[in-house]
Amino acid sequence: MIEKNAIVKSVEEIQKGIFILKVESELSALEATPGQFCNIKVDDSLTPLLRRPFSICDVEGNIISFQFNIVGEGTKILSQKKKGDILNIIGPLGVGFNYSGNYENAIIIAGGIGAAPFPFLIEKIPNNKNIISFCGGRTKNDIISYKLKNVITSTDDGSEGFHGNVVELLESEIHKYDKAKTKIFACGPNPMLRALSKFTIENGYECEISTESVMACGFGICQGCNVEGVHSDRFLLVCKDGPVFNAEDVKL
Amino acid sequence: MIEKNAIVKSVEEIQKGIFILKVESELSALEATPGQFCNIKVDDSLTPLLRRPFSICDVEGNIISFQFNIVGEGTKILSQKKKGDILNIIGPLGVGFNYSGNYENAIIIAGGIGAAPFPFLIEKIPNNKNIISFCGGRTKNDIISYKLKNVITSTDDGSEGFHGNVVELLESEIHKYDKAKTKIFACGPNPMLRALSKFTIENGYECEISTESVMACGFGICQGCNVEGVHSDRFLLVCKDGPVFNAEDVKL
Amino acid sequence: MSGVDLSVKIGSLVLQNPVMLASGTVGYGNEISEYTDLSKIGGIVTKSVSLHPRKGNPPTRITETASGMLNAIGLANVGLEEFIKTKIPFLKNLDSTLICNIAASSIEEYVECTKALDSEETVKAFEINVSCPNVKDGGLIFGNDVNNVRKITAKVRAVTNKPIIIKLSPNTASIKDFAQAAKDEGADAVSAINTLVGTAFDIYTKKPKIKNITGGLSGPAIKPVALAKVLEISRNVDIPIIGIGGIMNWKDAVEFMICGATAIQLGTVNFINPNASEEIIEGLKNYCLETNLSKISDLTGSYLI
Amino acid sequence: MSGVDLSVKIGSLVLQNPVMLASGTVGYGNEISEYTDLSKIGGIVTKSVSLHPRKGNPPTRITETASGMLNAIGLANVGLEEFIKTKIPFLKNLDSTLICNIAASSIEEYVECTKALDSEETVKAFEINVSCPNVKDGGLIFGNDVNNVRKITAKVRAVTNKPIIIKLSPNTASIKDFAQAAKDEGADAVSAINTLVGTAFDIYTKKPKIKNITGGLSGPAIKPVALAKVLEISRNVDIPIIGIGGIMNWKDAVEFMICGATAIQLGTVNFINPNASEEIIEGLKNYCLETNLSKISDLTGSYLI
Ligand SMILES: Cc1cc2nc3c(=O)[nH]c(=O)nc-3n(C[C@H](O)[C@H](O)[C@H](O)COP(=O)(O)OP(=O)(O)OC[C@H]3O[C@@H](n4cnc5c(N)ncnc54)[C@H](O)[C@@H]3O)c2cc1C
Ligand SMILES: Cc1cc2nc3c(=O)[nH]c(=O)nc-3n(C[C@H](O)[C@H](O)[C@H](O)COP(=O)(O)OP(=O)(O)OC[C@H]3O[C@@H](n4cnc5c(N)ncnc54)[C@H](O)[C@@H]3O)c2cc1C
Ligand SMILES: Cc1cc2nc3c(=O)[nH]c(=O)nc-3n(C[C@H](O)[C@H](O)[C@H](O)COP(=O)(O)O)c2cc1C
Ligand SMILES: Cc1cc2nc3c(=O)[nH]c(=O)nc-3n(C[C@H](O)[C@H](O)[C@H](O)COP(=O)(O)O)c2cc1C
Ligand code: FES
Ligand code: FES
Repeated sequence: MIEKNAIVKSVEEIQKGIFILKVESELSALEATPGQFCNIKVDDSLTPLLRRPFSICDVEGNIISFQFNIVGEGTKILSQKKKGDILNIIGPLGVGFNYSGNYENAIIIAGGIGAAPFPFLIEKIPNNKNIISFCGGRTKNDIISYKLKNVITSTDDGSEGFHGNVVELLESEIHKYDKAKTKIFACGPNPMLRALSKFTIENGYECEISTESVMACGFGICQGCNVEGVHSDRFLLVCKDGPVFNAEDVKL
Repeated sequence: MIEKNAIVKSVEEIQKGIFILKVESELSALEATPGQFCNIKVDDSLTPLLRRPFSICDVEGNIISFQFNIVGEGTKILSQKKKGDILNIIGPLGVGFNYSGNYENAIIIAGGIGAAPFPFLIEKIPNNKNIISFCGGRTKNDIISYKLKNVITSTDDGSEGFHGNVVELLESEIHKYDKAKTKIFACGPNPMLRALSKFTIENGYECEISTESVMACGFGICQGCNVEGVHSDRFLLVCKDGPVFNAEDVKL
Repeated sequence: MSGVDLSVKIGSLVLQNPVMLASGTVGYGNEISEYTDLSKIGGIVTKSVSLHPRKGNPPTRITETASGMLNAIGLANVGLEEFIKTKIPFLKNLDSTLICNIAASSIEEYVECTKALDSEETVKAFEINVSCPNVKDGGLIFGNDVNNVRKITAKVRAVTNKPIIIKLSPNTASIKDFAQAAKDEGADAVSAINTLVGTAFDIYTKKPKIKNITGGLSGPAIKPVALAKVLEISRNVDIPIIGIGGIMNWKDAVEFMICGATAIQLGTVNFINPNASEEIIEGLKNYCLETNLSKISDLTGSYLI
Repeated sequence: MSGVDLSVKIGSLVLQNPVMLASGTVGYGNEISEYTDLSKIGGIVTKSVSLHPRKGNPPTRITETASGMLNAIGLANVGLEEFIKTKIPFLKNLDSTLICNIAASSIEEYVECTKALDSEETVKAFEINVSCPNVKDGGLIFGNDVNNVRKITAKVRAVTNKPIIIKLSPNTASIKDFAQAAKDEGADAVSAINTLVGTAFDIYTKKPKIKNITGGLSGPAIKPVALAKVLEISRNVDIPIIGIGGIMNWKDAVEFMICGATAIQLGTVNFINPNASEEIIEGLKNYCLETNLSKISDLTGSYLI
C-alpha cells in the first residue's frame, strides 16, 4: 500500500459511458491481487474532497487500468483526463479474490460495471482452469465484456442473450458444472450480490463477492465503510476486510 | 450586462507568468467601455466558489481578451484553459474610463498587471491625441507593455528604464506635458494608486484610476466591494460606482 | 409542462412557488432584475432595513472560503425613510411578492419599523432578522437569547396583521427552542438559517481578512448544517419553515423541502448565478413531474426516517 | 533548515511540534503508520475509547458534502480492556506522544476510564470527548451543558495528574463559557472543534444519506467556524487551545496558531493525504524560517486585531 503520483496514459470510452483509464505508476502493480482496488484523488481541488475507489481492472507491466462509468462529479472529472495528467493514487488496497485452490470451473458473474475487476482476475487464474463469464445488464448497451472470456449474457429487457437478470441466468446454467469443482467470483450492484449469495449459500456453492461501500479513506482509518458481518460481533470494513468477501461472511 | 457562455479561443503566455485569454462571446463586446470588467466563473466547481473579476483588455469583433497573472487557484485554473472550453462570463460591468474630453495628452500609468485595461483604452482614444504609457514593475520581468503605445518604463530595482517606481517616473517626466491639456489614466496596486492620487490631486492633474476590491457578485447586489468615498456619506461600490473613479473621489 | 401546483402557503401568505431570494443577497431587486425575471419567483426578501440609514462596515467586507464565503457587510442600508421613498416604488412595479426584512438595535426599533411599514401595501410580510452576526448592536445578541426572541415576536405581532417570519440564527445548540418561542408568540413562520460565525486570517499580515474580524459563513459549505437545523425544527415544532443555506440548484431545494421547508431562499448563489431562481423553479417543476407529485407542498417534511 | 524550535507546551506536556493527529481519524495508529512516519509528529490522539466495546452505527456512516464530509461512526471502538491489551503495546513502539481520547455515557464512565488508563505509562495525556454528536447516550448532551463539562472536568481531574484536554463542541452559542469552565476545574487545555451537526438527504428515496440521520460535519468547509471558535476562546480565556477543523495544509495550521492555537490536530485530511502531517511539519518549519520566527510557540495568538 503506497501513495503515488501516477501519469495518465490514456482515457478511452470503450462503449457508451464506459471508460478505461490507464495510468503509469511506480507503485508495484505487480504485487496487486485481482479484486483489490485503488483510491484515486481525481484532482487537487476541495470538491470533490474525498478519493474515489476503483477496482484494478488490469495490470500490464507498470500500467494499471481502471474501468468506470460516470456516476457523479468525480467520475466525470476522471473521464476528462488527458494523457500526461497526474493522478494521486493510493493502492493496491484491500483483500482481493482468492483464486488459488483446486476448483476446475471459474464462473465469473458481472453485473454492469461490476465487470471491472475481472480482466485482471482472468489473467491470474491458472491456465488449466475453465473460465466462463456471465455478464448481465439492464439492456444490451449495459453489458460490459471488456477482456472477459467465454461470455454469456443476460439483459433485463431481453435485448440481448438471456431474458432476465444474471443470477437467473446463472441458475439456469449452473447444472452444467460440477458443484464441487466450481468457484464463483462475482461483482455488481448490492441487490444482485444479495440474490446471488442467497442462491450460492442455499445451494452450497463456493462464492466470493466484491462489495462496494461509500469510503472516506480506503485503508482502515475512518471506519466509514462498514458492513454487517455474519460471524462477527464487530462490523467488517469493506476497505480492509474486503472488498472481496466469502458470500456467507457478510450481510449486504 | 449579460450572462453568457463564452468559448475559449486561446490562452497564451505572453511573458513569464502573464497570460492573454481570448474568448468568443455573444455578449455585445462592442458596447463595452475601456476600464469595464467581466466577472468570470473559472469552472463549474464549488471551489473556487465565486467569480473572478478581470478588466477587458481588448475587443476585436466578438473576441474579448483578458490579461492576467497567476495569483491563486482561480487564475491558475484559467491559465490551463484549452481552446473550445466554455467559460461563463458576466459583463461588461462597472463604469469605465471617460476618454472623451479635450485633453491632448493621454498619459497611461500601468503598475505591473495594471496594464490590463489599456490596450482597449488606447484603441478607443481618438487618433488625434498623444498617448504615452508609463509602465512600472519590480524588475524588468514584471514590466508588461502588451499592445501599449510609446512605452516608458521604470523598475524598482533599476533593471530596466527609470530606477524607481512608476509614480516617481511620472513626476520626473510630467513637466514635458501641458497640465491643462493632459489626462492621466492609471491602474495598478493600491499603494501605487494612493501615491499617484496624492500627486495628481496636489498638483491639479485630471486623473482617473481603476481600482480593485474583493468581489462576490460584481454587479451591485452583495455590497462586498465597498471603498471609502470622499464626497459621499455612503461607501462607494467598486463594481458599480467604479472600478474607474476620479482620483479625488475615493480614499484608497 | 403543466399540472404541477407549485404554490405554497406561509401563514396567510400564498406564494406562486417556494423559491424566494434571501435578504442581503439581492439588494432591493433592481440590479438582479437585469438577469432574472422577478415576476416568476415566489418572493423577494429585501436587504435588512433599519430605522436609520447604516453605512455598514468599512472594507474589506468579504472573503472566500472552501465552498463558501464570509461576509460582514454590517447591515449597510438606506434606512426606513429612504426605503419607503425610493425602493418601494420600484419594488411595487416588479410584480413579485415583497417581504421586508427588518434589523434593529433595540426591541423598540423592531416595533417602530414594522409599524411604519405595515401600511405599505407592497410589503406582504415581514422577516424579522434576529440573527445578524455582523453588527455589535442588535442582531445576534437578540438571536441567541430565547427570551428576546419571544419578546420581539410578541411586540412585532402586536403592531401588524401581516405574516411575520422570524429569521433564526444557527449559532445555537437548540434552534427548536427559538422556533417554539416564535410560534408561541404568534409568528407565522421561521426562516433558517442565517450565516454561521466564522473568520479567516492572512498568515503574513496576521490580520483578519475581513475588517470586522468575524463574518457570516454562507454558501454550499453550510448546507449540511442548515438542513440539520431545518430538520430539527420540523421534527419538534409545528410551524412553517423557510429553508436557507447553501442552496445552489433545484436538488438542494428539494432536499430542504424534504427536511421540512415549506419554501426556500437563495442567498450566495445569486452572486454566482443571478438566474439561479428561474432555473431552480424549472427544476422543481420537472422533479414534481418526474416523481408524480401534483402539489409541491406535499414535499414539505416528506422525509422517511 | 535548522535553528527553528518547533516544540510547544500543553500544560506539563511538551510536544516536539504542534502537529497532532485527531481522534477518530487515525484509528490506533497502525494503518496510517504505513503512509507517514509517526515518530515525527507532535502527538497522536486515539479513537475515542469507552469503558465497553461499542459496535458503532450501522451503515451508511459517511457521506461527502461540499468541501466536507458527514460522519456518524457512533464511537465504534474496541473498549477499554482490549485497548489496553492490544492497542497500547503497538502504540508504545511508535515512539510518538500518545494522547488517549475518552468518550462515555455517564460521568462515572469518564472517571473510570481515566483511572484505568492513568497507570499506563504510554498514555501521556487525556482528551475528554464531551462533544460527539453521533451517539445518543453521552457526547453532545454533555458538551452542550456547561455544568456537565464543569463536573466532568473536576471529577476526571481528581483521578489523574496527567494533562487533561477537554474537547469542545462547536454546536453552542458561546464556546468561551465552556473553555472557562474547563479551565476553572483544572483542565490543562481545550481542543476545538469537534464536528458540527449536519445532515444530507437523498431526494429520491427521501431517506437520510447516513443511517444515524444526522452526522458530524468536518473538513475544509468548517475551517472558518473552527477558527472563529479558537479566536473566541483565545480572546476570552487564558488556557492552551488545540485547534482542529478543516486543516488541509501548513497554511491552515499557521492560521489556527495565529488565532490562538498552541497546537493543531489533523482530521479529515488524513483520509485524503495520509502523509499530510509530515508535509505540514515541513511547511511550518519553512514558514518560521521565512518569517524569522525562532520559536513556533511565538506564533500562538499573534493575531493583530
Ligand atoms: C472497492 C470499490 C471498488 C469500486 N470499483 C469500481 C470500478 O472498478 N468501476 C467503477 O465504475 N466504479 C467502482 N466503484 C464505485 C465508484 O467508487 C463510484 O462510482 C465513484 O466513487 C462515484 O464517484 P462520483 O464522484 O462520480 O459520484 P458521486 O455520486 O458524486 O459520489 C458521491 C460520493 O458517493 C460515493 N459513491 C458513489 N457511488 C458509489 C459506489 N457505487 N460505491 C462506493 N461509493 C460510491 C463516492 O465515492 C463519493 O464519496 C467501486 C467502489 C468501491 C467501494
Ligand atoms: C475590477 C477588477 C478588475 C481586475 N482586472 C484584472 C485583470 O485584468 N488582470 C488580472 O490579472 N487581475 C485583475 N484583477 C484581479 C483579479 O480579479 C485577481 O487576481 C483574481 O481574482 C485572483 O483570483 P485567484 O483565485 O487566482 O486568487 P486567490 O487569491 O485565491 O483569490 C481569493 C479571493 O480573493 C480575490 N482576490 C484576490 N486578489 C484580488 C485582487 N487583486 N483584486 C480583487 N480580488 C482579488 C479573488 O477574487 C477571490 O475572491 C481585477 C480585479 C478587479 C476587482
Ligand atoms: C453578503 C450577504 C449579506 C447578507 N445580508 C443579510 C441581511 O441584511 N439580513 C439577513 O437577514 N440576512 C442576510 N444575509 C444572510 C442570507 O440571507 C442567508 O441567510 C445566508 O447567506 C445563508 O444562505 P446562503 O448560503 O444561500 O447564502 C446575508 C448574506 C450574505 C452572503
Ligand atoms: C470519521 C470521523 C470520526 C471521528 N471520530 C471521533 C472520535 O471518536 N472522537 C472525537 O473526539 N472526535 C472524532 N472525530 C472528530 C475529529 O477528531 C475532528 O474534531 C473533526 O473531524 C474536525 O477536524 P477535521 O475538519 O480536520 O476533520 C471524528 C471525525 C471524523 C471525520
Ligand atoms: S474507507 Fe475508511 S475505514 Fe474503510
Ligand atoms: S461585488 Fe457585489 S456589490 Fe460589488
